[in-house]
Amino acid sequence: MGHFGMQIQVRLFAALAETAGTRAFPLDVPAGSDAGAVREAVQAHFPQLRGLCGRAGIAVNAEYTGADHVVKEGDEIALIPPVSGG
Amino acid sequence: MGHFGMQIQVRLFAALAETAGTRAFPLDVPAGSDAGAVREAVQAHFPQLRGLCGRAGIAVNAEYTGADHVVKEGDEIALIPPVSGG
Amino acid sequence: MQSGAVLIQLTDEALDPAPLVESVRTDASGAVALFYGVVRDHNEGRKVLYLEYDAYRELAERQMRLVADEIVAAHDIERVAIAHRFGRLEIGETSLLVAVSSAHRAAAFDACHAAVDRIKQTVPIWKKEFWAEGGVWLDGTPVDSAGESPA
Amino acid sequence: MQSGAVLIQLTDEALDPAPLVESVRTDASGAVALFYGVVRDHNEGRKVLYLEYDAYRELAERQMRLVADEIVAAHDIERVAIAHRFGRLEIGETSLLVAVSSAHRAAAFDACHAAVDRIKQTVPIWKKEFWAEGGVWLDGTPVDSAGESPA
Repeated sequence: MGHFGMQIQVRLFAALAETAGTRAFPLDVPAGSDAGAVREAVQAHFPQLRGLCGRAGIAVNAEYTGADHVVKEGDEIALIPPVSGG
Repeated sequence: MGHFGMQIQVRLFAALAETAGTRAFPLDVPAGSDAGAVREAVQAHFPQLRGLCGRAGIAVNAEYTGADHVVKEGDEIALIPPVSGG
Repeated sequence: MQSGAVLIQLTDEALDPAPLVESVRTDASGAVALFYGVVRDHNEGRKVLYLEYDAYRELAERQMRLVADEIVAAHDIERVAIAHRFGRLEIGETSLLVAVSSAHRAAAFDACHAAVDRIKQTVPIWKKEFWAEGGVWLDGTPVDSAGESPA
Repeated sequence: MQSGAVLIQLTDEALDPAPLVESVRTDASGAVALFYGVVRDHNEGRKVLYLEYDAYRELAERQMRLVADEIVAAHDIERVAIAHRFGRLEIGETSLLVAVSSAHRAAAFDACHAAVDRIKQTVPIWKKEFWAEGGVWLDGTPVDSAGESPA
């Protein structure tokens, strides 16, 4: 942390959660990161997610958003694999 | 009945029954009558049904049939106003 | 082949959807579409107080079964159940239930809709509408065609 | 105008259709279409033993409400209620219920079908299929479009 970093909360679901072995964890990312950069950082942290993250959408604070959405300290960033409810 | 007549059972429903004041009655018709002739005989018996019988279908023994279906002694002939269930 | 019409009911008591749904569902079902026909408080600009349904019971039951068999034959579905009520029905009460099971949802929706249409066209049931000032038997679909097509 | 979404439920307990139907029906309703998504015993040629549903609960509830509002805005209907279950579901159990009320049946059927399609495309819920030899999270619809279109 400090001037150049911030902590956000990451949430994973379904195949992403199972493959990573966790559903939620804090992650330090550079200040000013957008959601797409967070998705990259998650893949750097869990290389086994590389294949799965490509088609994952992103939600910030429980709202769908684009990869260019700039995140803030404390935001909750969820990676959303292709949905299959119903 | 004799050689030239037979008795059938007539059933009426909905507006027909209400207008005639009855839901079921026996009727004597000539032997060899078809269902259309029975419908005519019902209208002769209850002139107030004239306007309503025009669009009425016919069922004999609880099966839809055409006006040319020949009826037998004891058959149940129902006049079926346009249906409006559901 | 077993008939796809599993429950056909014509009654003057309140309709219960649970046994219909249970009767159509199989372990291969992925979807059940259930339709409720409900008595509403208006029709053609008039305030409706209640309805009274008349039915030719023997033929109506036979015809409901025919519709169910027809729908099973024409659609990629599993089973159809139909219940219709007669007698006096108050606003909000259910006059008709149609349940259709299928592996997939599109066929279930299509078949259920088609069954409701067919029931209204061919089953010998009639409704009389009552307002504050009186009532009238509603006009409907002549059954010539209904008499012809199932034969 | 009052929201047409009257009951939105995401739960790990068995779904009960009665409160959904009661919540959508008004005295102006002539039709209620109710859809059941049911766990079936096969998928793509494989025998399925059970399913497990995962959900992003906060977003899923929000998204179910969005779908309901969207459907009310796009169709000539009255109200929409949606319930989705998560956790482990056995064969024959209900995973999804969608109820739609309308004065007339065609709109109720169309809107109910559209709502089910939309739920499957946009709500963050996932199913894992279990067979005798293992299991897999099913592939589904990427949510890029879902993320864009409601915004």
